[in-house]
Amino acid sequence: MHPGIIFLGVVVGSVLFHIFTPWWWTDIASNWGAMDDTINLTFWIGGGVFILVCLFMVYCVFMFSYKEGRKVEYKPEDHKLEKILTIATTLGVVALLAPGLIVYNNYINTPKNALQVEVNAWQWGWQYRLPGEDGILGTAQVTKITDDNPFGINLDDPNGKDDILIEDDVLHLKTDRPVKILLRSLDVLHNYYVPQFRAKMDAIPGIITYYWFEPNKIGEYEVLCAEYCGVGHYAMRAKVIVESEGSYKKWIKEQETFSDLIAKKEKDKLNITLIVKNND
Amino acid sequence: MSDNSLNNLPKGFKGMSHDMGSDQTAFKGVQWGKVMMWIFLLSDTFVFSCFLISYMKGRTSTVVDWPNTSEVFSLHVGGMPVPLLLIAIMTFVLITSSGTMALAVKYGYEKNRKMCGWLILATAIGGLTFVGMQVFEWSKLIHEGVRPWENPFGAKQFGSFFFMITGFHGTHVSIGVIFLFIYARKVFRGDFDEGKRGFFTTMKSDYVAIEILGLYWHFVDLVWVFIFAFFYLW
Amino acid sequence: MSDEHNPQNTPIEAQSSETTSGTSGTPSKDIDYVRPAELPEQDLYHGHSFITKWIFCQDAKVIGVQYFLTAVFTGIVGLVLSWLMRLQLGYPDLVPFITAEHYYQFVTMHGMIMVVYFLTALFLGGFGNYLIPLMVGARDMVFPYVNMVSFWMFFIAVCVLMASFFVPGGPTGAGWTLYPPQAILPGTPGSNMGIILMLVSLSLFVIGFTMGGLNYIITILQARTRGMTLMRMPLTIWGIFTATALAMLAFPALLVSCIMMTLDKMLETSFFMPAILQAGEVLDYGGGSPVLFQHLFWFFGHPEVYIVALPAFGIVSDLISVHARKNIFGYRMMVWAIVGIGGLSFFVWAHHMYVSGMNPWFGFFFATTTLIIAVPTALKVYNWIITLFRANIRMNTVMLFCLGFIVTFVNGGITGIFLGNVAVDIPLSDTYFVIAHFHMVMGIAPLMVIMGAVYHWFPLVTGRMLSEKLGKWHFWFTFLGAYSIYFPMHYLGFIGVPRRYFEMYDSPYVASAIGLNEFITIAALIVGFSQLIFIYNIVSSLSIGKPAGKNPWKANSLEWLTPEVPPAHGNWGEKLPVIYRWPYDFNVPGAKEDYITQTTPPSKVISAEVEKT
Amino acid sequence: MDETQKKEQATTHKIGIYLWIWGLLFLLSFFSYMVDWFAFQGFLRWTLILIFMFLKAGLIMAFFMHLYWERYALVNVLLWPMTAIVGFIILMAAEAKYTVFTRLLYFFIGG
Repeated sequence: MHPGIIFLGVVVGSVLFHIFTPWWWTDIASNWGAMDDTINLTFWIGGGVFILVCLFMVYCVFMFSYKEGRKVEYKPEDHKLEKILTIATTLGVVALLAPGLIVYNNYINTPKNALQVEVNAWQWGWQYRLPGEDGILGTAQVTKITDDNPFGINLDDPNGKDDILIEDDVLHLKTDRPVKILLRSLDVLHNYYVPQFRAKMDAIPGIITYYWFEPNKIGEYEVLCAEYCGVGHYAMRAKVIVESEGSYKKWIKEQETFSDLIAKKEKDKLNITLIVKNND
Repeated sequence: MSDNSLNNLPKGFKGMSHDMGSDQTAFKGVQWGKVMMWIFLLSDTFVFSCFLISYMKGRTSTVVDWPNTSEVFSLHVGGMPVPLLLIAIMTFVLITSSGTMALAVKYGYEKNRKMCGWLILATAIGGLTFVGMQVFEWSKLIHEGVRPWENPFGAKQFGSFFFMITGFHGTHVSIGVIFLFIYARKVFRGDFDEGKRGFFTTMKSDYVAIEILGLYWHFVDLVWVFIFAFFYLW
Repeated sequence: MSDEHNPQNTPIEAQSSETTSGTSGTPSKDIDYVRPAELPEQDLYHGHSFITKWIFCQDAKVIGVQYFLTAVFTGIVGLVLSWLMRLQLGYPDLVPFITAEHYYQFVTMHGMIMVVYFLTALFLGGFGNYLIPLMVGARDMVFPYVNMVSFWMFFIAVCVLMASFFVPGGPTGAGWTLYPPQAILPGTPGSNMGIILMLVSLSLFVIGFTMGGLNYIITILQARTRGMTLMRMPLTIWGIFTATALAMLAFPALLVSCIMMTLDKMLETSFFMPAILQAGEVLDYGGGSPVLFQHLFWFFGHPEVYIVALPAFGIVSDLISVHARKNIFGYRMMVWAIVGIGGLSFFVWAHHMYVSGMNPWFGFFFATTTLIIAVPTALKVYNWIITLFRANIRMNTVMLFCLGFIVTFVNGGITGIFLGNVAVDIPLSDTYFVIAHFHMVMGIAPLMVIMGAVYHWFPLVTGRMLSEKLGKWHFWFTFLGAYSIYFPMHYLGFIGVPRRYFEMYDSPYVASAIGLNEFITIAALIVGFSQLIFIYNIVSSLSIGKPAGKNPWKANSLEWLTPEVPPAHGNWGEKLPVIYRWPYDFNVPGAKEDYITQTTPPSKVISAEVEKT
Repeated sequence: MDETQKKEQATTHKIGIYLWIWGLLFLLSFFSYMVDWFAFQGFLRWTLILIFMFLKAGLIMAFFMHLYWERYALVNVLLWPMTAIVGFIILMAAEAKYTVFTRLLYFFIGG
């Protein structure tokens, strides 16, 4: 069999695989449809180039296989052709880059009305902190984390007092409201990634990173850690529940604020001292 | 390679395109060993640049105060703190040794064996003095409680970067000193006049080696210029 | 006129650049005139005992083979590790001893071995050492002794790396990128001796490689033979040269990050370590920046990609040209593309870090520079396929590997555009799409070139041909198998399967991917085992292969024109060769044969209408 | 090569030039020390430090390391790669500013 046929088969096979593949991205559940569009655009342009280049190669293989005494072209350079190819490639690249940069510009500029959610990541689990009534998260530091202060909130920061603490890996989100995810890592690198939301960003100890998205489909989504973080990396999952305004409000009411927690701990301490005293 | 022929070549950028377009060598009249040292130094420049860039990143992004270097590195003379006195002397010593090295190269090419040898020895002594003062500086800081992992005056990274960067530079100086002594011996023995073969490489000795050694030594001085500006004066 | 080096006459001015731009402008009336040697003959050390001839040898050709064999050995280790990983992914409970710890150790060692100890060492240490002196017409590398030390440093680095398999805690499992903080914290396998040995081994590799790299660069720049201008060098040499230059400037960043991480581990400095809370305790670190490590690492890491790719580009250009019996199209553009890609590669590193939490504004800069680099790369691809157009293509094993390279490289290059464009990268980064992309573009594509190159140069090294029949079987297994591993793997990434997952459990995304994973595993095993054909071919051809004779491929470049085949120490016998043309004069109109070697003087082929020399 | 040719080599120069450069280096080092002595701050300090630094580095490279007398091919090959370093410096300076910004914002100041 002529090798060209197999190469042709590879190209045709690739295209068919792409068309009929059962493996494709998950249904999008956020506002980042533009990312899917840029991927599709890259597929069209890139795939076109792939097919053209490979088909040209296969054509050459068929047409110019070795034959004694075949007349071979001797043309070391062709400036006109090279110029055309350079310009065409540059145009293609610009066509891919420009939309990409526009989408990225949206990605790094968070809308003003975004709800802030701080995600705490550690080896190997998640917890969340939401701003209270004031809409502002209190400052926090890893070094201030104690049993009484699981998020390391600065005690002298008034903004932190009403922060809602969720010591659980299930996060509830309102549908159709932008969310700004602030990522804080307590130990190593992590990444809060929900495939359906498309967006992702690493959590890095020592700084706070962020990204935003707007969930627009009610449902439950699995969160994956997408940055290698040690042996338990693959098991570091969490859950996001996107729900309607009403059930979200109900959920958030049930959560504990930082001042609740302080009060509770004080009470516990008091009880302990009382027990100790009673025992004396 | 005689100088005459080099002078007949085009100069400047025209000369560059000529050299690059010619056969055999791209750097006309530059010996292999010298090119090797230059390219090595280029690579080493990247090493030191990466160190200094990391230092810049570390220092700028720390939220703990960086110690005031002119106080930390001051010496008390008659009860009065003189900022950066030791560093100034070290700089002075290193530049002095750089100058003697430059002259050693010159005398080497003039085949002035004695002058060349003594100047190399002087350079080596200068280098040794520098390393000695660095040891003094390190022990002073260690005495004051600065460690690679901690720093009583402020940001932890101060100690880490200080010991790492000056240590790496000091290692370069020490290696240079060792080679200076070896080459001083070789010069006095007359290896370069006779073209004696090297012990390891079995290649013939040549006075170019002194210039190559000089390049290395000036590079060490050059790095110090940057460390002085960025570490001590910032 | 004396051609030999003579310090009394003034050799440099005797010929200037005019002669290099075309035969017509030769100042001398003699059209065969090439100016005399600038430099005296190289002083070589000839080994006499077995040890100085074959072990501590100063002959670049032997050192090249030593590098090649050592690198192939590490490559086989890496291959076996990849099987173990694939077994775990395809059939999670099949092999009981693969725990999560082991899996991550395999991932790490596989990655590091393949990128640094296999591909880099093979292309630059192996092919570079063997081909550079031969192709530029030098007797040997300029510093044979340093060259020997370079290999032994590499050898020690490999030993240290392999030793880490046997220390308590095993090798590091930090991922080949060795990102701190996890690389040196207890949550990662091998975070004690393993990571230290890895960092030491890398530092030794860098030191050893610097010695070799100085040799390659200076041999190419300063020790070419008479008539060999830079623009007459084969593209193989251009690729290796640029890659070496990149290595000399990029490895320092790796060295620095290794030193700093070693200090972080051993002295508890805080270069990369911020305040960390582990197991309820705040560690003694504070104020460092993990992102700094990533910047340093990728400042090395991206040029490293091209350190692997550029020699492959160069070699494949030569192979295509020789076996298509046609000059390479757009030689000058090819050279400038290689140099341009090399230069640009220092300004694109952070496209590996789009979701790393660096300054978000960097995304714009790095996406732009990354897509700019796509232009010269695409031009190289066009030039390869245009070279095939109206050629006379020998469909032998070497050419098949070249075609396989073009298909896989174009595929991987285009998925690279996905990942370089920041908005597209965000959903795809850290998924199997990335794995598939870089295996296709810097795993399979360079491997195609390596294998093609082995089939091409084996006759030169050993004097015997490899079996064509076995070679073709080897090619089809390798190419089709590897393609069917990595092409479908991209689609795992679309589903959202993250990389470095020991097991997916019952995530809804992967239920559909189980079958695909099994298929990929089987394909990987087949491809791996089909390399036995290759090994058998090599071993058996050493004794029963058809004797190659001189220049079996009818190539033009210098390495085939040595007086003895395989070339002896000193390469050229009595007199160094003299070069009159570029190495791509195939099927020149008016010439009697379909090739004109580089050493053929113009007067011998008066009738040939050579356009370029 | 005989003795006369050696003398004309590009690598041998009059002793005066070395002494001059030597003196200048001392002077410049003294100046940069004075920057600290007089405790100049801010923009002025940085300008002076950098000017003296680059002058010193330039003198050492140009005259002590003979780069001034080398042909442009070598000079360019050595200096162009520095653009990569310059790019790295600029980007890392921006990165450091960003790091300290987020640290202050989220760890200490808030808002």
